[in-house]
Amino acid sequence: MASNQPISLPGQHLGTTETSNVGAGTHIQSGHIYSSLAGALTSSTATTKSGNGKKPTTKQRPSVSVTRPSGAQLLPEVGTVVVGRITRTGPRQANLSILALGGNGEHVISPAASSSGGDGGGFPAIIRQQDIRATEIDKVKVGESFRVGDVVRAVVISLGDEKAYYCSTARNELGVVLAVSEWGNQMFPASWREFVDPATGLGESRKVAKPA
Amino acid sequence: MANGMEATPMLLFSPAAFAKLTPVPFLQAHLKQPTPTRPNGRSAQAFRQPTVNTGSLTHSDGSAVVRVGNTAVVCGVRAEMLLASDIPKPPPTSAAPEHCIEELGLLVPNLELSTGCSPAHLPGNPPTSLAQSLSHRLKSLLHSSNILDINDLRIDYTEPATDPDVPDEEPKTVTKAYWTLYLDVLCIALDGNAFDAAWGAVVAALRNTLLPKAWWDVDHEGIVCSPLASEAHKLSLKDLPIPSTFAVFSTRSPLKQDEDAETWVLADPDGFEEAACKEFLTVAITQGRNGKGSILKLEKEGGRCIGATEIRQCAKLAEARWSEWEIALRGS
Amino acid sequence: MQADRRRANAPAGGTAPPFFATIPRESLKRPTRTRKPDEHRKIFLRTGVVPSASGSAYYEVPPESDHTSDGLLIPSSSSLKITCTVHGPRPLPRNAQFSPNLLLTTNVKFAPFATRQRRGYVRDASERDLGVHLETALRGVVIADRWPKSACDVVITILEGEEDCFWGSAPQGSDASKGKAGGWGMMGVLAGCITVASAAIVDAGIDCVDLISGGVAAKTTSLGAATDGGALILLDPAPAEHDISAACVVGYLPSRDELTEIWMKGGVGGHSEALIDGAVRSATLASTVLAEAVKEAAQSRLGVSGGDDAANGALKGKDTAMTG
Amino acid sequence: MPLDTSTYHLAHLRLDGRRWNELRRFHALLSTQASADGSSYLESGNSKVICTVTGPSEQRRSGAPASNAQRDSAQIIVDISLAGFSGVDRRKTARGSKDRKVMEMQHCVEECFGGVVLGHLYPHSVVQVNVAVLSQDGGVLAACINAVGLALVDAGVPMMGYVAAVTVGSTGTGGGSGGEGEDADDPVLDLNGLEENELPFLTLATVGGGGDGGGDAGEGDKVNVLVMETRMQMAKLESMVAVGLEGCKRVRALLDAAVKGHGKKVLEGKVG
Amino acid sequence: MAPYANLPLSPAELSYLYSSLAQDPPIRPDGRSATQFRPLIAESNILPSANGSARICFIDGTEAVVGVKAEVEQTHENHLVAQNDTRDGERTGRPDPSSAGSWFEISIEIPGLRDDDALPVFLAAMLTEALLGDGELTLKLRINNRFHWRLYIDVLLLSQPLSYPLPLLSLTTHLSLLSTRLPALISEGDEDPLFSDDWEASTFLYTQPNSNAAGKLHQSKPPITLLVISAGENIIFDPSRDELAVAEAVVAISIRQNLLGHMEVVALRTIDAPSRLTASGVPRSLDATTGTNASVSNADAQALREEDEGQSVWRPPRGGINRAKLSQMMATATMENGIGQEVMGGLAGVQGS
Repeated sequence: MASNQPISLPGQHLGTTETSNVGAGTHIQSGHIYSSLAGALTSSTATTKSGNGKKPTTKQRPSVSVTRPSGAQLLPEVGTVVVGRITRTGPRQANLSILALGGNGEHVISPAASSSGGDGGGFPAIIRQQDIRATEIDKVKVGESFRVGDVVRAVVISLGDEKAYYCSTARNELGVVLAVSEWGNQMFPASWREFVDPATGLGESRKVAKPA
Repeated sequence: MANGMEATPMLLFSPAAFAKLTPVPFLQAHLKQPTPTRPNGRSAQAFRQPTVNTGSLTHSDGSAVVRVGNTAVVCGVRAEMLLASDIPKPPPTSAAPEHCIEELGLLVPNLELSTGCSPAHLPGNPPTSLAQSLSHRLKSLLHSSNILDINDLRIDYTEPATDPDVPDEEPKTVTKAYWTLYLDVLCIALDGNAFDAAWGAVVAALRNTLLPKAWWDVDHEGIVCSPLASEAHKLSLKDLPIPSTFAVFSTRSPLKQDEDAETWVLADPDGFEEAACKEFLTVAITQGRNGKGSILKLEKEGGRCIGATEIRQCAKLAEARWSEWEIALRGS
Repeated sequence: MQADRRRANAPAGGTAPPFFATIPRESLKRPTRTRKPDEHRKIFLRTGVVPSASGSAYYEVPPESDHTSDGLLIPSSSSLKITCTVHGPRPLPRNAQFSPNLLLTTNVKFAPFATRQRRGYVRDASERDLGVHLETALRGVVIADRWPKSACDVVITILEGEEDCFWGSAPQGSDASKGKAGGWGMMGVLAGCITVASAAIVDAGIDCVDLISGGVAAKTTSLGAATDGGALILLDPAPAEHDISAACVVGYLPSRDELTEIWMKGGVGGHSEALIDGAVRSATLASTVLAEAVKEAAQSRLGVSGGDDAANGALKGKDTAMTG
Repeated sequence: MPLDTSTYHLAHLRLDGRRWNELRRFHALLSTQASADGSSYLESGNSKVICTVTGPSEQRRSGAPASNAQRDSAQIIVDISLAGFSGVDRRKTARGSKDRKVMEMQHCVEECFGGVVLGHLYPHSVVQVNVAVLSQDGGVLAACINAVGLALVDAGVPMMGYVAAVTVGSTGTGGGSGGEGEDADDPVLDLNGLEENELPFLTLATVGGGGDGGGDAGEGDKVNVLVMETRMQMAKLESMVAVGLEGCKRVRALLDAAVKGHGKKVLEGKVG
Repeated sequence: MAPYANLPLSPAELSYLYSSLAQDPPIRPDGRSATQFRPLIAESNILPSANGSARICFIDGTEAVVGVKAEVEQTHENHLVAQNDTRDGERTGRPDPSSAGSWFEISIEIPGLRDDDALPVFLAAMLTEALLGDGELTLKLRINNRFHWRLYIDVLLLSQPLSYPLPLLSLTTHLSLLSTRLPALISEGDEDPLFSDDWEASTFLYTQPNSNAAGKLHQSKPPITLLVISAGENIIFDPSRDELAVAEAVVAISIRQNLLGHMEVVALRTIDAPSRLTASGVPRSLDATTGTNASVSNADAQALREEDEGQSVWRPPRGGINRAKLSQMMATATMENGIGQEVMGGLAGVQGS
């Protein structure tokens, strides 16, 4: 990233709503756009992607946004693909601790953001039985899909209640990505529903994420 | 990065993500490299360089800021007066002087982690068990190393030859009061191995401490101190005990043969390594005038992976580490 | 007070701070203000000092005059040293209810060695009060509705706090005058807390409407160019230097020209607006330092790949500051 | 200064001019506070008590670990606070570390009303009672009980009847000297603060059984609370209880009058 | 979270309330004008065992009782030991900072909150600094060079804190201090003080300082603290709980009457606006159930919310208060024949029970 990029600070005036669209890291105060972060200021004219049914007037103007120096998204939102570790399984649901955001864990949750006192920290989340697979959801068994310690890729489907986010793995590319066998060995995905321990040759059933 | 992770070729996780998701295999993969290098770039035996600054706190009689890597610790020494008449159970005069400090409780070390130094120790809660155990270990090392001289802390009064009527009735010296040293250690940033850093700060602050000249004042019936810095005296520290902490990382598991397991000893573990390890060893070394190190204290907790050989190696490393600290403390 | 079993405690007999013999009058020098009435002391501010926190900052205001020169053990003045760490946004604490907004909590604590009198480890009323003030100041700045069901802890440790008055002036003064001298140091501390917390929150990447900074102004009747009917409004007063009769702290948002926190007390007389304006000017002075520090940190993090080096650089900066 | 009761049987008057079986000025108000479900203000001589009742309301989600046993009936939680200025000397009452005496009073009031309130009508619920003692001059426990009863009536909590409480003391040393001079030992009703400090006394509360409250009740009255913390001759107990029962009956009439007076005002539209 | 902040108002209700308060003139839910105080019931001197006492009941049912007790205390002589020293004439210890402002002590009890919770601590600090003001009370408490009165002001909130309890507690404290009487001093000079046990001879703590002084001196009075909020362009005094929930800024202003009879500000604090904890509404265009557009990305949704600026749906206010409005608040509070004098005048007329 070029170091001569303009830096904007919170409260810095970036234009009016007449001239620009408001982007990430900015806010509007009586018709004027101000920065709300300290970071690199970017102005993009590529607004065509946001064209689905919105007011047409917003399309022509450039949108200003400010990105954090770390570039990181800090919180999971609905639709965010996350990576986490299974902390508990029960008959109806599996508990997941979200440790990184993005399909490949691009944004690691900083330790400071983890919940205090929990195992390993991270944002607590739940994968309900009916959200594990897309098909035959009534036949899914949680215990045959996840084991404690599995690393799982999932998508946030709801902010949930005060305790946990709700996540789903009901897509091909979602599910267990890393698993350790009962003998403590790293396993390979063998099929869409099985991991195999290379040392013992035994298979264990999982909801396997389709390799990218 | 690739080694150890070939089992899952489809993943494009960044090192940071791997470290977060699977800390133990991540650390193992690093150590398995031809030249074992830890994720923080250090070799297994490498310590972090300590830096020491003293005397920066205005309201302390002695103070120090010690930084070891990303762990930063501030220690302030506050001296207060304990009147001999207030002591409920004075130790017998015959008691060995080296036990006096402990008996009287003249050293009050407290290590505080609830300063926001780490998300695991947020304020608003009572001291965590880690904070309590660190305070206790500091106290125990202070006492067992016998670092302070009770004579530095004693305020004596020689009773004058009283009335001429009473023929010289034992013109003796009595101890009227003791200095009590409050050693408040605040961890400002925590990234593993708080004990070594905290101890360094305590020693540096004690070396920096100036106690006012104090005497028993008959008219006032109390201890009066001189405000002049020129009359104050430093503490004479007997020697310089330095602890070095090691973490033991092992792949040993109940499901495997012990022979298959690999073990590494990591000097001066950082926060990530501390979380991935279960076994720790602290060797406290002191060095006499002859330049020969001697082990003052060995503390070992958790696990059963290292034996006498490894401990001997650690002691050797700790001896080398002593010199590093000595230079850092001398420079401050 | 009952003994805290989780900490090391004072010996059973109890201890008292040392009692000093009187200092010869000629060597008892009250620190004097050498800067102009509308000048701020030098501020040192650095972000990113605690790598394990989401955001952190260190703030220091050294005293104008060096106390070591007078050969006394008792310091004549105090500096102000504050560290702040921000942890979050993070999941809500277990016992908390669902919150649609960011749940901001503040915790302000003096180090035991921060003041002339040794402090305890449990927060006292004045520290809790400071925490409430700080929370009020910050709540208005943070865009809380962008962080649903999450919490954020702002933790401040005051390594060295400003004093309430000049320690040497106590003896003959009547208690009536002493009785109301209380708490001026707290106001300087609050201003520092606001500024340092602002830097740490921005460092943590939490959306804010503005860069809030803290500032103090005081009304004094001590000698000096008397303006405004005998009262002099001073920016950034050091309580050891002046006899303060009223003071005001603000948390100021410079680009919006708004205040999220005002704390004014004392014999304000008719000078309330002058005090607020003074405090705002003081906050503006602090905000230039703040903007620079924040900008520098952002630049170095953008320029250098990975935040570690920047953090290390910041740490070294702190070293030098704390030695000096 | 010890209280001189020697003149009591001579003059048949007490220090404050009352006869041995006379109650102090009794003044009670209901619905003193609009924000509470029920409230009362009670003056008994110079003892002044304010009581507010919240509930019956849903049990709080957190806390209340002991609530399991009480799930099928309403739980009454009493919180008594003695104001710092209520006594002769100012006393700092640190919250959270209430002294044992207050805790005992709270427990006593809870137990007292636990048996009177028809709690089974309100399962899974809580009745929170807050009592603030503004001024203490003897008979604080009795005043608290009377005030709580009124506030519960005001809150519309169904009860088996009024709970009326009173203190009874006994003149004379009441100690070991026993034997001679027994004539001087007479029960006295409704002690004030001075008498309470000096004389052995007990607090007695009864719940009205049937009857129409004020009238000829007494047959069905049941003793609900009897607290005595001073040493006293066994033989005197009976006469004291007898005097106490009589006193309770009179207090009940006063309580009844207060409630009816309040009801009348409500009906006349004078009070919301 | 503070109990008064826990409001069951929906974003739509908040929005409605805010826009009515922001009207010119503001329309308040209870029909009051912007500077009108809620009616209250007050009585003073209700407790025989206290030096001064008062009780106030607001119309919303919140009620407070304050009792003032005075004790004689020895004045600390600054640790000064007048003795000879080899070096100098006298000695001194370090000053005791805790003695500052310790001549009176305010403790606040709020049901359901602990003593050291933020709210009671904050309220006590606010009331204390208003009373400290310019030190007048401290002067009144002085007996002689060696002794002073120590006041214990115990504030009891008897009801749940429905709205921010500061004005209620402040007014009750004011009233109780007005009714506070101290026994008349018989002894003279710096000897141990001796007081007349005749209660009739006692003097009021707050009286005309010297009746023989110039006649235009007014009776000095303890301060009162008023709560003011801003909503839109308006400033509104004595907000109810609902009004607080939509306030952009909440300011507590302590005012007192000086000897010339003018009102002046003695202390001022901003208070955390509970409105910042309210939930924002969802614009119609984003509502998945009604809107046509359930598929907008998070970034677009945020942009839409920003552009709305709280115009069509409720959004918790951001930022603070500007200086002009603050000045206006102070001016209105201290205005001649304004709300401050009106409230004080009203309380002055309260009779003891």
